[in-house]
Amino acid sequence: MRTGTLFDPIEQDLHTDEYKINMGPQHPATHGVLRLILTIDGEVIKNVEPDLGYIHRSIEKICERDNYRQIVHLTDRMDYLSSHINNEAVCLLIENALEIEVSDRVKVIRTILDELTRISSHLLWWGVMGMDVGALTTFMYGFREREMINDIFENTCGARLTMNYNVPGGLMWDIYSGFVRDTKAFLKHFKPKLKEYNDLLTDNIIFRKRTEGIGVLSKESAIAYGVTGPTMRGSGVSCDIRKLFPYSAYDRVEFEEIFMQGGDTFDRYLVRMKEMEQSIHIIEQLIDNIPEGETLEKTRAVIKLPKGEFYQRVETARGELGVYVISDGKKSPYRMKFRSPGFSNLSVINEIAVGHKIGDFVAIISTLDLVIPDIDR
Amino acid sequence: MHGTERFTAAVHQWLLGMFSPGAAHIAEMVLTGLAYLAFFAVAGLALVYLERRIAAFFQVRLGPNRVGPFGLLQTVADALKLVAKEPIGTKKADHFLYSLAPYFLIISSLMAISVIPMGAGFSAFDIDVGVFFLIAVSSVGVLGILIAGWGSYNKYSLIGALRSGAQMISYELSVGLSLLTMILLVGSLRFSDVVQAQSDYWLIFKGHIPAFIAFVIFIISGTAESNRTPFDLVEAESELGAGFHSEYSGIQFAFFFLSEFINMFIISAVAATVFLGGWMPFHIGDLEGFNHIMDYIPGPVWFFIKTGFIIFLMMWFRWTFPRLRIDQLMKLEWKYLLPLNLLNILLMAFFVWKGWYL
Amino acid sequence: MGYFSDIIHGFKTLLTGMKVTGKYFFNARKEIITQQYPDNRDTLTFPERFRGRVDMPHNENNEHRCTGCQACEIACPNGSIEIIWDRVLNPETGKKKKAIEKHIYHLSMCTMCNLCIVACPTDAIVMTHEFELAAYDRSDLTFVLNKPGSKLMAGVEE
Amino acid sequence: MLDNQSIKDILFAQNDTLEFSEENSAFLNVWVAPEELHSLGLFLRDDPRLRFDYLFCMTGVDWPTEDTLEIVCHLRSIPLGHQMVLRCKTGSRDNPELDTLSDIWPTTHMHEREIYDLFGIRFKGHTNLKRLFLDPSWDGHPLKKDYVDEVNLIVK
Repeated sequence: MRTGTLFDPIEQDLHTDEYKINMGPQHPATHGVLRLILTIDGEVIKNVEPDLGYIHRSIEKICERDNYRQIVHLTDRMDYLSSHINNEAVCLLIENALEIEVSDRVKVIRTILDELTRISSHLLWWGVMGMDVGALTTFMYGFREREMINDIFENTCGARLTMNYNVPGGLMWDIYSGFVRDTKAFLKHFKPKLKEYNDLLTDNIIFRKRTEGIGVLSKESAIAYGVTGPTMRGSGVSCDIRKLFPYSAYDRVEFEEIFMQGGDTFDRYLVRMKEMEQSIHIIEQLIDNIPEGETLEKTRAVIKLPKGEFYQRVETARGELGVYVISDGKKSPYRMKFRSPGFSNLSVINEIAVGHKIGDFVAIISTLDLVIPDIDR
Repeated sequence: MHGTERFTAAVHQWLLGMFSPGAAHIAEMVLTGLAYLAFFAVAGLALVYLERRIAAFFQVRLGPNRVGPFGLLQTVADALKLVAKEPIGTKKADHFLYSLAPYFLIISSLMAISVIPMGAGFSAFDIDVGVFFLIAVSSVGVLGILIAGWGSYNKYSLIGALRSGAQMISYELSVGLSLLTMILLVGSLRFSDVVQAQSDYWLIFKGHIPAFIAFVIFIISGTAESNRTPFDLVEAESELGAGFHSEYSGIQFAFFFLSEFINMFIISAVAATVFLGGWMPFHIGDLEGFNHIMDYIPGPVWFFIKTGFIIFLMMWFRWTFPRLRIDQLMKLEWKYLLPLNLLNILLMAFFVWKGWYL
Repeated sequence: MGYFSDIIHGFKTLLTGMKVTGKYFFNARKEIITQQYPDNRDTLTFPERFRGRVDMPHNENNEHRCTGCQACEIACPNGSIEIIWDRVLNPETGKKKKAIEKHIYHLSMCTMCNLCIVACPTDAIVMTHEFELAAYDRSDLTFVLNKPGSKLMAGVEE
Repeated sequence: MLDNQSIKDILFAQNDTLEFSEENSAFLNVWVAPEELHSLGLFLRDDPRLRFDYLFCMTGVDWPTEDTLEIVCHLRSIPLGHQMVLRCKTGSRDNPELDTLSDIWPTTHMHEREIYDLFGIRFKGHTNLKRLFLDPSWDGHPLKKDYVDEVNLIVK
């Protein structure tokens, strides 16, 4: 029998081991088919390794086969929650390359739909975020408002998720007659709900304790890891493409870029909540005076981009989406690369999750707001 | 003599008329056991239905409404489905422990339910250490969860089970101490005495401030004891899949599921008995007429109304709050509830000593 | 007394949350947002632009508007449209002209992108409002859009 | 914020073997020899006039006609705001190998795995160079121009 004194800690004999658990691809918190291999000591996370590719469809390879008109609809299937903005990225790139100037009407309609998309995406994120920390009811409340936006989309372009409403040169059709009315009705309905959300989740003491000071992403590592979007702005770095490189009608509206300084889970949460307010503000400025004009500029039946390289970026609900095209003058791109926001946001996970518990980890991946098809492409 | 007492006495007489005293006693025991088993099943199914329906209303949905009128038979159909299902477990599981675990939970819940008086003289056995017995027996359930987590050879189950171990042991303290606060007022651990003491005023009114604090603490720690949101770390759907019962299916899963709801019922029943007067009707001071009308409502109805109220409160919590983290859970118990509870006992003792209660 | 004010503040925020959900619970009759789907099939309405599946409308004389120009086939990103055509002799003018034999549509490959509808110069194909598109067999997902014996509507080609 | 000419001047002073081009592109393109890739990367990040601390896009390109593979890194400076493209061509198409940039810009950790997966460029010094999307047993690198897959890739 081993004899020990008070100052000879017996812990040395208690051999503990780290073990691995598999979060995903069918885990309720990984929102899709993300697989994370966690190395865990007790409940504390020591290492996270993402395993991707469960929904890799090789969109970039397909783009090398398809013509430019057909590429647009593929982007619906990347970040399916901001499909309208994805479409716009490709259309803007083609329009800039061909030097087509779309009418003001198209620009304004695109901007309104972008912001509706952003609200809808953030609403889904909010519902799911609540669900991840255990408040199951937020999911239904978030979806209730999202449904109204989806109805507007469905009336505008016939689909609720995979819009494909932007085409090179403008819009597939003009907006439907009740668009302005419906959008206003939505805004009127939505504004008081935001306060309700804050009462239900944001101010809740349990939620605060679960998120404040958790998963802190410092300014430096946010930049080094190439993080974008609300995740980056939660750490206090300016990266809003709508402000830095305005496109469509963003140069003529006034809105605030939301920053938080702490970089923790709660700050990332607040950025998105406040972004919804700003989106409302943007839509309100535009909805009453949609200018008249052509909705579709004439383009050739087969679009061929001039030889060269093009880069177009837009701000999706998750951050900067970059479309990089190398064209050799043919009807399909020589190389097409989508720099997706989720990809770089995921790469930071090991940096911010280590040292936290499993419960925190769920909250952290929730505020990174990952959409897996966006990462896998 | 209350209605329920007359009923049990009549049954007793009838059995004595048919058998010898010894045989009648055994027959009574068997009958009681069967009655409780039936009650267990029915109450469990009803609670599952209620939970789903109430959750739906909180979430602006309709909830189950297809099977039977208002979907009342939905849970019965679900239970039948679960019974008919093949139990699928893991290959490497410790099969003995794996199969044993559900019974621990079921038996502990059944035993706990037996001491609660649902009407005058309407409990399976009324022992003089009733409250103590209930606390002791209900903590056997955690053993079932631990065994289930260990036996099913799944890391998620194991984490869930260990969380549950820590949680149950901590919150047991608060449950016990808050009940103890009320026992100071009554002076007896026998449940029938506790109820009898409330014939004039319910204990929560009788002990006013400390009783109310004890009530709040009991509801919080009771919610934790029955593993419900915001303390549902044991299964923590978004973190651990299904926690300790991840690997269970079919009837074994149904056992876990039912016992969870029965535990909620037990906690609510205890809260109703100790704080809200059990089967005693609601009386206001000297308003003879009002009190007389209240007396017409039978005891068991009162009991179920009060229990139902607490159950509804717990469901309301579940569909509103996010979940705590394991260290916060511990912090809440050891840094907030326990010190408050101890202070509260002192306060209550002082009040009792001074006679400052109704 | 930070300790006690923390507790009181905590309770207050919890009660505010319960007020929100409670409001919905007690107004549950009015607030329900879900639909009872298979029951309300008859009353479902669809926006005009709803994208169900591709179809080819025929008039009462079993005539369609498809000239067989194959614009939709070229526009389709996924190869879900196949047109089998032939040159047939027009008895009136005595000239051979392109006409479709079969307009084959593979729903299993379709992504409802609407590009074929936009590409069609004669508005021969439309998106239906059908949405229950599941089938038990993969072969049920292949449609021949032109009805047997149908022919081109007069005056479309001008 | 520097314009393209000033960036060019600074870089040319540092390394006169670099090739520059602004033709047909929105950015200044800088080609660097493979052996100098890592040192130039460090210079770009750390030089107080340049401070390219934000790598927002990294990808590979296959040029079978020139028998080479290329990596393209889009850089931006968060504090200063200017942008450029760093490009590097590998020696051969069959056995491509480059120095890793993941110790300079950690974000390239995942990007390099993706490029390795889809183009087959190996990065020397990368700590965890495995296939990212595809199965470890996958044969070939799909984004190369001569990749054929008759089953999964429908050619129109």
